[in-house]
Amino acid sequence: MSAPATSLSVKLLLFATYAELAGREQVTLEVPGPATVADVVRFFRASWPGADRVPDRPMAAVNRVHARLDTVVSDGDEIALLPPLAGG
Amino acid sequence: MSAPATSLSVKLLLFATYAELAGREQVTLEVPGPATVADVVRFFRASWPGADRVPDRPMAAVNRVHARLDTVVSDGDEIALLPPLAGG
Amino acid sequence: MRYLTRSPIDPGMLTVEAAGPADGGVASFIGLVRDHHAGRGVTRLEYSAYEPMADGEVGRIVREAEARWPVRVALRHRLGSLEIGDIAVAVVAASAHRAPAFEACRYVIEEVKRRVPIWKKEFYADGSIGWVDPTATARGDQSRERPDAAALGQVSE
Amino acid sequence: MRYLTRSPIDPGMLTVEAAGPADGGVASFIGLVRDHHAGRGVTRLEYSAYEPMADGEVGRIVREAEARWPVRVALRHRLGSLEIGDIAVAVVAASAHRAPAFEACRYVIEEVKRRVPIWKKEFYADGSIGWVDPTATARGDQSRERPDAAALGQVSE
Repeated sequence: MSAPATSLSVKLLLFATYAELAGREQVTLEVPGPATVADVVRFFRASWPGADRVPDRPMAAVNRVHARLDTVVSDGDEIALLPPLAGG
Repeated sequence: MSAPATSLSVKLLLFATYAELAGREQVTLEVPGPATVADVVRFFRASWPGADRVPDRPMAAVNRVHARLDTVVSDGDEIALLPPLAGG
Repeated sequence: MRYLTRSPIDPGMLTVEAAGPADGGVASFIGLVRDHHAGRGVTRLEYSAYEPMADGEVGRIVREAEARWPVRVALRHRLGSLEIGDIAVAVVAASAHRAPAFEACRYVIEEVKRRVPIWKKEFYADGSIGWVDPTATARGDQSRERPDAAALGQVSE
Repeated sequence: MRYLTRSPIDPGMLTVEAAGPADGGVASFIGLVRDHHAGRGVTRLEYSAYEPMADGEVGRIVREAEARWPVRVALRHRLGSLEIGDIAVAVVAASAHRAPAFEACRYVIEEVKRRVPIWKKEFYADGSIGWVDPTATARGDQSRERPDAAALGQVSE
């Protein structure tokens, strides 16, 4: 049942200070599968100039729901890295 | 320092259901001194027709501040008997 | 009288009264006239008070809250005839932060219910009329036991 | 979006939205833009959000509160540019009685602060600009620790 080690396409969203640190709000990444959210973060930080200014263990969401860094991602997922929340 | 056993004039106020039970909202009483709030209540209940329908240990106030029934009253005091509170 | 009114209560005005530019959190409580009480339909009600004492007692409660928490409190209690949905009481507590605002707001409404000499006459859907006695119902309709006179007397000493 | 707005928030309208004729207690929280934060003067601020997730997360919180207490909850969170004294967020919880109204209102605002992806950029009196990080200050300015990603992730599982 485990996925083959093919490439996954995921959309990575960055907000607030993370968007400013990385110089972008959105990137599409092709990551080797299977991959967790932590793998996607690691791949992003190593692949884009300035991306390593984003923390290596940020708060994250997958498909608009809070997710742990060990959550396994699927092709087409929307992954968001969330700086410290300041609503309310 | 104890007061002589002279008569005290006090104003007794009745509210809400107590006023309806006693058929009046205000009476002036001449009670033998020294007297506590409880003495005033006892005197009132024994002196006025229908007044014994007011409870013998009601919540009370002296001069617009909550007071225990053993509070000693002074000539000219305004004593109020307070039915169960229902504000808010 | 500062805290009692026979006119409709405007909670927005109380928020303006309580909150300043340094305040980030405003907790409020509004008591509304319900269409039921203890299982009976209610059509309207009348609040009466020992007015000078009620106003003074509310003032003492407000000052207690403002001494205990870094808040400013605004409050109005309605008297007279009220319809279903009317605001009977509004308490607003403003602070720099939300925790003291919530705590002070809750304290004030609990103490108002416990200590302020106000009475409520309910007019029921069946045509009958009754004075509300929060100490007489066992329906969980009230969150406090009746305070005894001694306990309240000690408050004033 | 149901819970996020770029227009001024009217708490009175939220009270109407939440409360019906059977409700006797309405507890509210209003978050206002303060003129200071962590000792610095603030002149205005901007709220931004991961909008679809923020709206969904607020909805989950509201449903949690309405499942846990006999309440109806109304809420708005403002986005965009706000001035000092503007309402940033308003939560209204209406119930037959006051205790669940208070508890639900407090729960909702605490969870909103903990879980909803909204960010705040402050513009300071000295001309500088900063993103607010409630996890970075030790001034007692926030009542909650930063939730770690694992704890929040579990919420969604």
